[in-house]
Amino acid sequence: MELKNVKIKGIANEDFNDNEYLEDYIKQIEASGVNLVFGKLDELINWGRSNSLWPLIYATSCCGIEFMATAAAHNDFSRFGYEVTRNSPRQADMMIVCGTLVHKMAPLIKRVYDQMAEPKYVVVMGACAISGGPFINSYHVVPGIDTIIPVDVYVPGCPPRPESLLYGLMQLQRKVKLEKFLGNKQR
Amino acid sequence: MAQQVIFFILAIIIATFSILAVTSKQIIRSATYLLFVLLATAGLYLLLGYNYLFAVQIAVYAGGVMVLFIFAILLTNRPGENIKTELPVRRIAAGITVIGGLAFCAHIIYWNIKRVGELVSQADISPVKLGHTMLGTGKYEYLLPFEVISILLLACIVGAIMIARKR
Amino acid sequence: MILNYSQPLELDGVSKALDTSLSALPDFWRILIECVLVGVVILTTYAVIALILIYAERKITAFFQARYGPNRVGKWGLLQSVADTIKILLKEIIRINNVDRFLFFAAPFFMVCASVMTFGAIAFGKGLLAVDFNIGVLYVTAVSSLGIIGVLLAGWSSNNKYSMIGAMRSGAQFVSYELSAGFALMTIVVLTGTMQFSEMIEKQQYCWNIFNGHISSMIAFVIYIISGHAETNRGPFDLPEAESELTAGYHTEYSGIQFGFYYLAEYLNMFIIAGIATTVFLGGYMPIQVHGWEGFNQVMNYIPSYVWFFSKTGVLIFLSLWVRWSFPRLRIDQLLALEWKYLLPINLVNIVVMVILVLTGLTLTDLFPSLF
Amino acid sequence: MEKIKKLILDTVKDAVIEEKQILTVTVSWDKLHLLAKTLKDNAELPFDFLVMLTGVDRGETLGVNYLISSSTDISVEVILKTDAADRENPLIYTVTDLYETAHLNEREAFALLGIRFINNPDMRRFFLNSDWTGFPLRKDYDPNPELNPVSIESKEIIDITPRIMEVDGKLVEDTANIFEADDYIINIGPQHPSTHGVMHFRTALDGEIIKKIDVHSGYIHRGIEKLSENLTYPQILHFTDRLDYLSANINRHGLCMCVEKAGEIEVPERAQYIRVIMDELQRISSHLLAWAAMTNDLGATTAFIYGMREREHILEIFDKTCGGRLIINQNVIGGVMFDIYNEFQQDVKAFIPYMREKLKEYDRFFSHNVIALGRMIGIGNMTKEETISYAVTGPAGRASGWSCDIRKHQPYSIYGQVDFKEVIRTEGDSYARYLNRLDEIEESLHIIEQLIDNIPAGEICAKTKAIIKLPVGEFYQRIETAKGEFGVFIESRGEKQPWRLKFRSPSMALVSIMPLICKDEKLSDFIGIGGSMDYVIPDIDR
Repeated sequence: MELKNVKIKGIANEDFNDNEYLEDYIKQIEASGVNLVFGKLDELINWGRSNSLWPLIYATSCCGIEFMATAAAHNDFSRFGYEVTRNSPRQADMMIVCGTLVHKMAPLIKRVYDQMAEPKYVVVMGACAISGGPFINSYHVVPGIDTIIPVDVYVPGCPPRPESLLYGLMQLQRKVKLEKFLGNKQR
Repeated sequence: MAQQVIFFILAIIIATFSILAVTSKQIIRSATYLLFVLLATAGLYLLLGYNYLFAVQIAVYAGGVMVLFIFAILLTNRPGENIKTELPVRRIAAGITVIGGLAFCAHIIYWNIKRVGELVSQADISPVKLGHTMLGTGKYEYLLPFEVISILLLACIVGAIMIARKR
Repeated sequence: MILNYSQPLELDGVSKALDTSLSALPDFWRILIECVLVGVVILTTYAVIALILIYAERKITAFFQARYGPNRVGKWGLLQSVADTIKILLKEIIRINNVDRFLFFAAPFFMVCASVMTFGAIAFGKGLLAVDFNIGVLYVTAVSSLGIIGVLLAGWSSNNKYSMIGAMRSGAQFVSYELSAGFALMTIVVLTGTMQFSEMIEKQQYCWNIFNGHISSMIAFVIYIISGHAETNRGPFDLPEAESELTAGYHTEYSGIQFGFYYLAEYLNMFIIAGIATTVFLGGYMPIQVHGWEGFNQVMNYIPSYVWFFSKTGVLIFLSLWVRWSFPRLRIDQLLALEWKYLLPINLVNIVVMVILVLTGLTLTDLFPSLF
Repeated sequence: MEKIKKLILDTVKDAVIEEKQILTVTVSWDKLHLLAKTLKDNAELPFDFLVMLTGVDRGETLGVNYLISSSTDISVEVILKTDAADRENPLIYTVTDLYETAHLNEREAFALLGIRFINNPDMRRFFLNSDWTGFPLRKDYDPNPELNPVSIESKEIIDITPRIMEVDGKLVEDTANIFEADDYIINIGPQHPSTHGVMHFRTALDGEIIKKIDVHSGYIHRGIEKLSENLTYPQILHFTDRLDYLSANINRHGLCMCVEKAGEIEVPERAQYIRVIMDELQRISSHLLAWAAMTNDLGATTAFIYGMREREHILEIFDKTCGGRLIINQNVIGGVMFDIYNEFQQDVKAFIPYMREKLKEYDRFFSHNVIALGRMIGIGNMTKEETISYAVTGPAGRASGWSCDIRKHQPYSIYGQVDFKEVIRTEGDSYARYLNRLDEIEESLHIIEQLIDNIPAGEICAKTKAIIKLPVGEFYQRIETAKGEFGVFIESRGEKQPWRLKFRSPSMALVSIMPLICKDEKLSDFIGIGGSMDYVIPDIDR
């Protein structure tokens, strides 16, 4: 079975910039082959998952405010089903890390990540969380969250605009839509 | 037949959870098992067609008393901790009490077993009739005991408030 | 008389047809099949209503907050809660160390069982009533009180301080407000003289209880709505899961479908409160009927009874959401003060007033027997 | 001033007094407490407001600079300087008993410079983990990451503090427990929805009532002050935006003014106007967010969304001016980076009546709501004395009846020319703080209204040298942000980088008073009070 283009409602596939990671991922999946029944079921499951990503906000600094702006009236990310922000990591599907991560916080973010229930995703928002940003030379700043927990989507900016956060979240949806739940042999 | 099947299911539930309730070493689990016993008893009432008693059993025991029980247990220190086994003297005393209780129950059951037929044949009492019986002043009507109990409860509440205020 | 006219859209014909077709079978099998069918129908309705309510709440909330709400999944986002369900069903259920596993897993079932049992007693339409006890009102108050045990056990067995505080708050709140809710319903029992829902609804054909007992009924209605809100932990009374204080309150440690149960039960409890209020105060599934206006009554009767029920309930749910999204949260002492200092005394006086109204014949049906 | 000088010399004979930008007094470490006490108890002009406490590595010695001021007239300033005798074991007497605000500042100085304060009851490191190797702000700090590796192991929190006390004239090192043995402690934060960032309050509860709060900070400590020591002045500017990101532009204005004052750079008038208008817009947006966050803390989610909705209009104006939304990078040394766009005046003038209308809506929707009043009136009371002692400035300080608006008392930029009212209330509770913010939005609108039509033509930025070097000296600048008084201290040694740079964060004072005003309140009120204080954590942690 051939994999179709990943469909995100209202946005053509071409509108997403080149995403080598996803393209490689598609190739990998195509190489392994997909069972027809499992493939269809997977599509349904992924449709459900990708449209119901409940975020856990890990807001440490400025980016948190832009996240709030994304959630509020003007940008309104409830349109895509992200609306149910959960404060308990157990109930969240993705963690949005907004802001710098420092030494003292590192054990805690790891702990919160471990507390989340599978399937879990991490979206990293802002330069500081991606790489340490302007504070990379500091004695107390962790140079990038991916040194501690795995990251699915990076949203660059300082702080990123709500539009770019939404774009990043849609990239995550695209990724989720390609996942294999039943067809995966390792599971 | 359906009634018998349900009865046996309920009976097994009651028996199992009664034993669990007294043998469990964690007080909060005991309370939960007791709750199951009370619910299953309510089921028995329903089986007999005593709707009113069924609802009262759930409202008063399961919903009221048990909630207060659990609430009170939560307020105490460390409700999840295992209770230490008591001294042998106490265990013997408890054993004697249990045997005594069993004998008492057996006695009641023995003397009433012949009358089961006529008791079951009685239909559910309507709430209206129940109300009249409770608040009536005639023969076999119980206004006075009812009021006495309400005054007793009032006294209890006042006493509880006094104790609480002292702290 | 008018009710005897044929009403093509009513569903009670279905149940009658089922009855006749099954009558050939022996009793045991007939009861078994009927029980199973009714159970399946109730559970399905339960789930479907929950899905609709979740979607409705999101859309209505968005409307209050100058937003759009879900609009990407399906037309106008209609499939949003379906997507959520698929997701939550497949979410990992975390096994947590150092908790009492038995109680931890049992707690959500208490919550759901209690709300399903109450749900079963609601009269959705003519003939669409699964359990019709002669003590219906008492049954509803009794069974709905079981849900709180789920909350208390969840809070304790999670081994989490936030959960514990949430559970304690919830316990105090529930025990208090159950009194008011019960008394408010009792006021109407005094008025109608019955505890059976079907009978209560039939009696409201021309005059809803809320009008029949005028002052007293109105007060009871308002009190019931307030305490119903409080019982379901919603609106300004959502202290047990006060997000800004206790992260997620008593269900902080629950994930996957266990959390789903709490989520579901919360919405269903809201529906149940609205449904009971409709049944008791607003005439349940009875259409609007006016004594003597035969034509009007006939037209109203053509609208099926379940549509009447759901639209009345819908109005109450909208009201509930409106309140929820307008008010800040109460503090625990304000909450208890509201109940013990205001609602309960008012309620007690109200019952006496209602008794006087009924005994002295001051209810609307007694005053204007020709109109109602 | 002469009287003050005499008083100082009477108290401590060998004090060295220098007449600089501000009166500077240098005393030895064991006399400082005495001098501070005398100045504080001075009846005529009590110096009871500790503005800044700055630990400085002066090379050979480690020292502390105290900028103190008077609560009756906050434009009067005196700097006290002292040095610890021993660089290996630096000891200075605490002033916590005189100024409560010194408590956290001294702990900060201990964490970053290793200066220990005698008689301070709690000498745990403030920002850093207790097992941190070295003192980062010392010039000889070893930045080798292997000394302090990133650990992902969760650590137990130990509630025992070391301290050094003076008993009968002798110094004794001992330890003390923060909590009692059987306290029921919950952690509010660091990852919690309503701590407004990553603050960590360890809270001992008695039922729902708060017995004690212990503040842990440093979960977003980025070492901005250390980083700045290796950067040129224009490069440092962007750090100020990331302190209190809600007053980003105002903070930056403060640092620019400090550098301009030190380097004697004249700012064109047009730039001044643009700066002030932008500052006030930023203040409105900050207050709006504070309002929104507070309502959210009290459980009114809809109100939160409304606040964000209005804020979006301001962000749009920022966006059109310079492309940024939250952080706008508008101020540079000597002026502003971007000129205003053509329809700027029109947009701002359209915004003013819109905002006024919305303020009325807020009043209708929330300010008179019964539940909201019950959650705010009489909750979290601060007296004026406490406010001054804890150096709580801004709308929160003014809600306790302390006139502490720098814009009024020490007018900078063109604030001297505009007419506005300093909003002061005397109740000192959550509701007063809440109303103060809404009233300040109104005042800010009034200021903008006066300026928007009179922006003079001309340059937007003064010509500066490619590399800005400041003369040797110590420079202070105080400025009023949305949260309170923001201060910049630069010690320059004639280089293109500062020797020591310190920011006074208004939020730190706001947090330091939380344990006091939340005691014996309910847990829910703690959240509400936090909302009414409106602190921003990255501002504290720096």
